[in-house]
Amino acid sequence: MSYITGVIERIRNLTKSIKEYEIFLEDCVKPEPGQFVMLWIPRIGEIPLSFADAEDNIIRFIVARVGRVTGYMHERLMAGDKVFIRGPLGRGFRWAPSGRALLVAGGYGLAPLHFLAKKLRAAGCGVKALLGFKSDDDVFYREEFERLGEVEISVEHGSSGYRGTVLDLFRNVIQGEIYDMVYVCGKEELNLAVMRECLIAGLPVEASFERRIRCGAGICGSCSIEPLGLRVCKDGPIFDGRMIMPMLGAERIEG
Amino acid sequence: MSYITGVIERIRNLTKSIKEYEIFLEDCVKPEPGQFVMLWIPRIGEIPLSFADAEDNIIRFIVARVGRVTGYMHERLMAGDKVFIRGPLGRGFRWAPSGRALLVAGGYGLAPLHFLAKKLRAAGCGVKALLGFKSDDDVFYREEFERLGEVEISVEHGSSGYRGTVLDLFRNVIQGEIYDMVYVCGKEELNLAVMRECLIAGLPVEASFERRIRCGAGICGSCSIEPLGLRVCKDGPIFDGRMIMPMLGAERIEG
Amino acid sequence: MSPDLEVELARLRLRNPAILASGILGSSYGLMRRVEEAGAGAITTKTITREPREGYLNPVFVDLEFGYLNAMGLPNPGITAFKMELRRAAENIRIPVIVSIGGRDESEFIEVAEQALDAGCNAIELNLSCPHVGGYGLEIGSDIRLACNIIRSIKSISSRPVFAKISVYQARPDIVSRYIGSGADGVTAINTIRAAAISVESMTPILSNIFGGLSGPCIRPIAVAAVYEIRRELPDVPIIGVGGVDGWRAALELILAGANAVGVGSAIARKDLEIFREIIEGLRGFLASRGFKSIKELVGYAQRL
Amino acid sequence: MSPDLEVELARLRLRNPAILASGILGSSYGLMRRVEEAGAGAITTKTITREPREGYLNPVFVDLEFGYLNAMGLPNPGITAFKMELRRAAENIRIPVIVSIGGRDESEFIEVAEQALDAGCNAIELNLSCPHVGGYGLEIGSDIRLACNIIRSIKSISSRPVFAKISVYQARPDIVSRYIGSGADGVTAINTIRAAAISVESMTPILSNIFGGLSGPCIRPIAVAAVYEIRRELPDVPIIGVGGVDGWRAALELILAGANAVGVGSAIARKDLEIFREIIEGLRGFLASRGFKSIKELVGYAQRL
Ligand SMILES: Cc1cc2nc3c(=O)[nH]c(=O)nc-3n(C[C@H](O)[C@H](O)[C@H](O)COP(=O)(O)OP(=O)(O)OC[C@H]3O[C@@H](n4cnc5c(N)ncnc54)[C@H](O)[C@@H]3O)c2cc1C
Ligand SMILES: Cc1cc2nc3c(=O)[nH]c(=O)nc-3n(C[C@H](O)[C@H](O)[C@H](O)COP(=O)(O)OP(=O)(O)OC[C@H]3O[C@@H](n4cnc5c(N)ncnc54)[C@H](O)[C@@H]3O)c2cc1C
Ligand SMILES: Cc1cc2nc3c(=O)[nH]c(=O)nc-3n(C[C@H](O)[C@H](O)[C@H](O)COP(=O)(O)O)c2cc1C
Ligand SMILES: Cc1cc2nc3c(=O)[nH]c(=O)nc-3n(C[C@H](O)[C@H](O)[C@H](O)COP(=O)(O)O)c2cc1C
Ligand code: FES
Ligand code: FES
Repeated sequence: MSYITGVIERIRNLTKSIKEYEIFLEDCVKPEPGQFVMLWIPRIGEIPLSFADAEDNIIRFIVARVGRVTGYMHERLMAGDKVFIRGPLGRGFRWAPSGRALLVAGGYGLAPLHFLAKKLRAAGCGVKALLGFKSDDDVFYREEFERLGEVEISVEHGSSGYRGTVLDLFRNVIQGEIYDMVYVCGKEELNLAVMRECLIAGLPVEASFERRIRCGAGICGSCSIEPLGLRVCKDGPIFDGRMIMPMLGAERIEG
Repeated sequence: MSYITGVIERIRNLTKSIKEYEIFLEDCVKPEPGQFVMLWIPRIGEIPLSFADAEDNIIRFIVARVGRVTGYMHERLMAGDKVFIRGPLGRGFRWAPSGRALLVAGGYGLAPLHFLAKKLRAAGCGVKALLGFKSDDDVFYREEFERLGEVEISVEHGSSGYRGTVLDLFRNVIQGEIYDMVYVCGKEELNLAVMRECLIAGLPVEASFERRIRCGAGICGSCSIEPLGLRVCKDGPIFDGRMIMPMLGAERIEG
Repeated sequence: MSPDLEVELARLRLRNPAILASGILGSSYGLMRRVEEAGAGAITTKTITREPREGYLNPVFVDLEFGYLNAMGLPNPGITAFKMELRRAAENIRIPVIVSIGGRDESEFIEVAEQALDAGCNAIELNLSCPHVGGYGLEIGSDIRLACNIIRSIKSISSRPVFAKISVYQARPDIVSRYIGSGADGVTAINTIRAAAISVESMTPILSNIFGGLSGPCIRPIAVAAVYEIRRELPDVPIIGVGGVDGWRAALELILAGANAVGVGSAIARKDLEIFREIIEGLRGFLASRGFKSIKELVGYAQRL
Repeated sequence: MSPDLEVELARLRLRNPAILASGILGSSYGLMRRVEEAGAGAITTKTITREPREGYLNPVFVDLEFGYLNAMGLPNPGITAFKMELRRAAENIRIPVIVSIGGRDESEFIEVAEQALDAGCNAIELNLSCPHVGGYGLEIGSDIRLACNIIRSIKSISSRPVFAKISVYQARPDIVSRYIGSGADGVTAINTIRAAAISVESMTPILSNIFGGLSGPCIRPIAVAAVYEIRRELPDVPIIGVGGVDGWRAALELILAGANAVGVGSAIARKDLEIFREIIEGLRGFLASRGFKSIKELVGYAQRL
């Protein structure tokens, strides 16, 4: 069968609605940052999750409580439980790492960017991460990113870091500092706004997109970004700003 | 698909009812002496044939005209025609080559023994071949064997070599000379008679057996040597004398 | 001159015989456009129903080594929303677009067909064979008389080609013959086969729906037999052979058996859209190497004596 | 204590649930003996007919990567000759021997059954499902009433267990229910599925009979669905699950779906008789690691909520 069995080693509460799962896999996987898996919980469901980390047989997910499956995970899953993954799926971040990178993350968008930051750091790149949260209580993974480079956080309602959205923070930062590339992962509006700024500024940019994933194999069409016909599960989830460009012109984002 | 495509390079008349086919295969095979293939001629049929020779992509069969398929081969097949093989199948001769070997062949039984002689010779073994034929006109492959070791031929009705059956010749030879092992391939009576002599003399002996081959995969049961339940296509076609021993006691050979 | 891959299929002219099978990427204009660019000869859309359908919960897809199992649950936006995609396709896509239609009864089939025809589709395929959605597909196709009535009704509102997509259970010349007698212009054979997979590790079924449809190389021999048998008894029926086409050899196997064109489905999971070029170039190479001028010469070639 | 693999199957007691499937090596006493030594829980013989049958000309077997295609043509020595093998088996073989019976009509079934029972077989399996021999198998099984009559007649001459071996086309709880109502003690599901393979190189069908039966891993999901569905509707029917058992995981998948025992068929081509030990040890290891005491606990386990 195509699933790899995993056992939950440790669950950590990051915020009241976000947990981190450390999972031991029976078989080793070698994902690229930005790739994802389908995580299957028998009788409950199967959802896409980005790698927040992967080293040999240990992987980490950051999971925001959203609905049925993530709700079950938050409430019922415990260390020692078995879960099943298929993947790594999709295409990760594509550029060969070099120079200085700016990472822009909102919410659980931190997950793939954390894994990316690790790889960039290991490849000798300079990394700065802008992490956006709603309130002080929502802040997480600050230290994890600090270990990998510079960090600035933004909080919309609170006292820590920059007061405002991470998009505003990004606009500030990008005016004064020089980067070779930008990576963004958050809500679609954030992704598109950052992409637009970068394209105008002539800066290479990649973003991680979401759509409803069903087959995860590029055949069912469920995850298409329209009208481009780009499949999040196979052509993405990471897209180059120039691929998404036609859509940036469009008024409304469909899919 | 499981068939390998072959093109007939050359057909040589060895006797009036035996031809040699040299075939170029699209894919290389690495048979052991004693193994066989199923040769498929589309719309005509599929028959088992032993390797008479195999080197890289060139293989040779020695084919006696017997019935439908072999008749078609003799009459209609020409150089340039395509044929298809699946294999190598079965188990070949099993012993690690060493010492002096005596080969006893009747009719197209020469085929696997020729290939075996080549391998024994290359491994530095001494080889003597006893080749049995009905008449002078039936003699073939004498020179091929002479290149590989000593040869004696027997002819039942004719003037060349020993006058009599190859079994009689074998009995003569084995009395005066010393061998480490005996390989025999011919009609079942010959195989059994030689095996019996060898077992009595305490000589290791292997023989190639025939039954009707259908699946060639060891599942249909068509090629079973009864009452032993030994499948020619999978457990054989080469059998050690000691495996066949229970049958040597039996009056009648079934299957 | 390079060999000709053009085929005619119930009055549709296809630049080559490799058709996107239903349920595979044919759910939006953007994807159909990409499939056209990838080289396909025609496109079959996802099966469309009257109302939008959510489909089943995940897991809906299992990759077995030798094939695939799916129970999507016919998720689709419903014909009203899909009409927009179809209109754009009719304007911009130059290869034939065949709309696959699903329904629980005759009236649903007709209503969806009317809308699809109105939006300018080139042909219709009736899903009489999906094996894992209650009330649809195979449950309709198992009732041959109902299926014939549906075919007749749809032929009465349009002359555009109508294909009946059949399951292996109905892939019999006598049944096909009745479909043709009712006005069907051709058949698409075969749909997925009812199947299930159980994970030994979790000791549970994998699909949320438990039962799904088996596709991929593992069903090809079954599709080949179905196509061969239909072609043998019905020499002139247009046949779209579907099942396990994962390259040009597989496509050719179905064509030699008697298919005029082939559907390409789940193999896209492994080979992605490049599979269309692979098939096209492979077929062309084969024709050239054997001295054939047109792929049409090979339709049913394996039936010659 | 090591977990218990013993199963009960319509009053037959099997030391383990791995049964040799019909048509595989069950054609002579010598082979049956070897299968017993290899560890099988029971043996099903090749399908036996009244008269000897030559079978089809070669090729009769194709190894596809994901499965196998065969059209042997039911070659068998006929019941008169086979009785000798059966007698020897009855004397010397201690695991149950199930004789598979083929016939073109009720009387042939009865005649062969009488002889087989007379020779001391432990149970009977009725081949109602071979998909590629005219007049036999599936042609009988497609006529449910005829099949029921055959079952009734055979039950009227003996109380030994009778299994109906069904094809995927008849693997429906309502049909199985009628068989059971007619006296069948259990079902064997499934036989091979009608299929064909064409060689692209030669542009001809491979099997001399053109059509054959597909077996191997590729049909396992179809067998799993069949077994699951029958078990769900008929909780007490003894089921021998057959199709694609190529190791302990596959065996377990069928058992979790609802099979009381499993048939091992074409996988022997790749794994040879060692497969029986592999299954036995694998099942035992699984039971031990999960803390189950007996394989019986797992029959239909995947159906729990
Ligand atoms: C490539 C990819 C990577 C992802 N990585 C992560 C990750 O690392 N961490 C993480 O927490 N989440 C991640 N997600 C999102 C995650 O998959 C969803 O939150 C999850 O599927 C919700 O499942 P559920 O059963 O809990 O919610 P449901 O009960 O299915 O849905 C609850 C609500 O959320 C909405 N919803 C569900 N899925 C999505 C979606 N994909 N986009 C927008 N709205 C949605 C539904 O419409 C519904 O309103 C990722 C998604 C994708 C596509
Ligand atoms: C493992 C093996 C290796 C073989 N190697 C060679 C070889 O290298 N060269 C070679 O010429 N032949 C070889 N044979 C024999 C060869 O396969 C048969 O001669 C051939 O199958 C006959 O096919 P046909 O269609 O021409 O004859 P058919 O028309 O099938 O039969 C003609 C007559 O021969 C009999 N016959 C057919 N096959 C056999 C058989 N296997 N044993 C006894 N009688 C039989 C039939 O009963 C019939 O009476 C081998 C056989 C086996 C089992
Ligand atoms: C994910 C998936 C979804 C499918 N959806 C449909 C569908 O909506 N309508 C339909 O008629 N067939 C559908 N099919 C069946 C395919 O069109 C095709 O008949 C089948 O998959 C066999 O072809 P393949 O082996 O090339 O995949 C679907 C198949 C798959 C794998
Ligand atoms: C070579 C071969 C011969 C078979 N002969 C018979 C037969 O005589 N009677 C029968 O009921 N089934 C026969 N079968 C079907 C098997 O018993 C079994 O149902 C089928 O092969 C599926 O199981 P598998 O995937 O384990 O092979 C045969 C199968 C094969 C491969
Ligand atoms: S989820 Fe099916 S195509 Fe992406
Ligand atoms: S030919 Fe089938 S078992 Fe040997």
